[in-house]
Amino acid sequence: MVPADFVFLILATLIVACGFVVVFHSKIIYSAFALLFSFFGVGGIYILLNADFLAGTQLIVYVGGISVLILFGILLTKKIYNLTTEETSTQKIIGGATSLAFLGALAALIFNTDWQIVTTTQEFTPQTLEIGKAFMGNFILPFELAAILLLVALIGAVIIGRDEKKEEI
Amino acid sequence: MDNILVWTMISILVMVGLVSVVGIISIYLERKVSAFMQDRLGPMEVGFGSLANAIIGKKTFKEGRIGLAQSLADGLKLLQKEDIVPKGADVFLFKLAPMIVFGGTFAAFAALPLAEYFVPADINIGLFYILAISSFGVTGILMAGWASNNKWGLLGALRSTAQMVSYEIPIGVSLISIVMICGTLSLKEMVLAQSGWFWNWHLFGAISHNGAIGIVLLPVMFINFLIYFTCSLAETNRAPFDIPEAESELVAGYHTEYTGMRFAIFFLAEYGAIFVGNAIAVTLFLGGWNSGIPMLDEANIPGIAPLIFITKVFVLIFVVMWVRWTLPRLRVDQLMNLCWKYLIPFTLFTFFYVTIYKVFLT
Amino acid sequence: MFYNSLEPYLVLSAILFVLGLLAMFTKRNAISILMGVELVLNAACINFVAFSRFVENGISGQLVTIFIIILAASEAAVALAIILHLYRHINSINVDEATQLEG
Amino acid sequence: MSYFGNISKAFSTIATGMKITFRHFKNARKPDGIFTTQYPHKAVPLPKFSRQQLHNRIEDCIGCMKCANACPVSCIYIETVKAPAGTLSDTSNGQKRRLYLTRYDIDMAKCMFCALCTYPCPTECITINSDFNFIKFERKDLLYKFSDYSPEQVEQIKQEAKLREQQEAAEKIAKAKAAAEAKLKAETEAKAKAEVPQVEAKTEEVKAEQKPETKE
Repeated sequence: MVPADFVFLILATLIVACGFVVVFHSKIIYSAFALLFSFFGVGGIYILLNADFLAGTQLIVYVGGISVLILFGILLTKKIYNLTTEETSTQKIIGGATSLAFLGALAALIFNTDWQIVTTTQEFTPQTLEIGKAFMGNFILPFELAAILLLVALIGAVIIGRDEKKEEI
Repeated sequence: MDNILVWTMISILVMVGLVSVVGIISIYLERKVSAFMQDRLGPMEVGFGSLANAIIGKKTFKEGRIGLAQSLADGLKLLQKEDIVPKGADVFLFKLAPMIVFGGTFAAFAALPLAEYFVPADINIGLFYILAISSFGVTGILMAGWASNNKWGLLGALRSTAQMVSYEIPIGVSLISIVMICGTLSLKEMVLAQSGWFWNWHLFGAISHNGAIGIVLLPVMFINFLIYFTCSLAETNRAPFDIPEAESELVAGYHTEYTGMRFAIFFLAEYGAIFVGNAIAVTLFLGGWNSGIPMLDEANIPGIAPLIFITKVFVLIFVVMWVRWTLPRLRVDQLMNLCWKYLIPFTLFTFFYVTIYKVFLT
Repeated sequence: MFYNSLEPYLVLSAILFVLGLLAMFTKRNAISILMGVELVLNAACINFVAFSRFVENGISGQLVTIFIIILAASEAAVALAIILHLYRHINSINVDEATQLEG
Repeated sequence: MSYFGNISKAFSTIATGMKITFRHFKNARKPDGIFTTQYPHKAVPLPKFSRQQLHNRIEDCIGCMKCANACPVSCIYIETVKAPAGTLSDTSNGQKRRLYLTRYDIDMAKCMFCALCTYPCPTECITINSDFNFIKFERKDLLYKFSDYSPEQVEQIKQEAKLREQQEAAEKIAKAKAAAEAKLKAETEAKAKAEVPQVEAKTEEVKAEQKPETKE
């Protein structure tokens, strides 16, 4: 066991525990905050996987953006002064059984496949430059498409989200 | 392994010390500056002598001269205060929120380059890391506002979050211009690129990178610096963008219900965030730990580099306070107008200008 | 041991994926379902990065993850806009009550 | 206003404002730059005759109760015990003091600073002064006690006074008895002198009744 192993265990525990809170807590606001910490843990996992730029992106977009959006969504669609923002869940047995079956199948796949592992030890190298070069090189088309997608999503969100009265004008 | 742990602990302790010292000094400075600007004297009585007397229980009153120990005494007072959790509050989130806010600020301190050989964590994406980790505090603010079950707290938190999220755009774009000129995200390398005479600082263009032709960037860099400074005011909820904490509308914003040490932690985090924001400004635009005069830097006086860095940051913090006690608070619509109609177009313009420069003039 | 072998990451992502799936199955609140989707996307991201680190030894997995993050951001924005619209229409965000397809 | 006009106006107004605040900041350490006083060390003098706190020079007080009666909110509490003649000194303006002041309390929490108590005072011993700094931690500390005597002395004085009173009462009873006897005697004498004109008898009667009173 090296320190990085402990870090991995701590992060994995954080992610899984927060995932359980997301799924099983009856208060939706707790689910949202747990989701945030889960994202945070995933960012830590990226650092363990030598993906430093990705970890930063995860923090900025997921923790600073999507989580805040979800929290705003919750606060805008509930009576926000009411602390009892509870919700019910249905189809517990079928859903639980299906999920467990999925988990079993995935575990069987993971441990029975012969992964063609190239390397296990890798020196850490900064990857921002490589990512930038890849975006400007082989991945230029998806990159442009992503930009267009963001623009479309921006305009679409504004048009869908605004008041109907303004639509008529 | 032992060595790593020991060194980690030591650097953590040093940074904790720095955070609290920065908080204490900033609070003292704020009180003095606000007092002087309002023709008062500010704290004058609590010197270290009378504080020591008060601690050992002597009641003799020792006259202070400039009240240096005032914020220490305030901290001691806040430590002793009762820790009240409101009846309708969500206790777990209520107690968690200050830790997250403080944690977000505190983690950003780790990447600040105080000197060439004194960067607590020399990350190669330092700037990106600081921007990312500061966004973590936003959720803490939202959590605090929601958990206190208080209308003012919630409104303050919502305003604060909306403001911080929307002002991240001009900050990001204005910093990208600098990153484009330097070609690195590492704060340390950015400072190293600005060594030498003070006209090598990025505030005066990209002379250090590209010789005399970098002078064409001078006006753009000035605009960039102003935009970054304005946005950092908004990011840290300082006046004139202190809408989230507007005393006259929302008692104190998201920390209305907090008392004692939790309240103090919010304040420490706020001043820490101001320090981090201005430290980024110093690192990126004002030459970091370089004094601007090569002879002074080459003299190798021990400990002078962090001192220069911190002095520059505190000069900027003084400007922040100066702005606070001069300008009135903006309305929410004015705030959004400023962001979307003025700051973002100008950052996009400077970004475009720097791109042209980078493509055609280098 | 853990951190430099592939399986722990895959197991972690599998658990996260199943949790997201469970949230999508059992929750009736639109925002909760969105959260489940985000969990599933994160699980996929971990897989991509782990594969690119151990199997490919390159960065294409990271690039795909960045695209996933972009996708997730735009998806969250549009989904929340739709949810807000739904809330204005039927005054609830329970997906079982959204039975009208027309506007 | 145009877009760039807005920007230039913003810059010029901000510059003006910041210039003003910086001027104040710069002048702050000059003597005329500060508009406040460091209170416990320096204080702005109060107007002459400002009414702040009641004070009683107990050595001049004769316990006449005029101040207590004048007080609209009844915040002065006086308790007196009769003193034997000559035991107390005279006041500074020559009045005779005949009463021990076992209690002279002023409740400053009730006082409304009207100073009506100071006017009727015959010896001018109760005054209202300009000492405004009477902060106390508990409300009961605002009850100012002016009496010279400690509780034990008060007890002693009261006992002595009681003894004297009993003696006096005993004497009074004795005198009253004597007077009654004398009256009875006079009546019998008067009856005996039935032929004496009635006017004379009446005057005699009055004298007999007045005698014991004047002796007291």
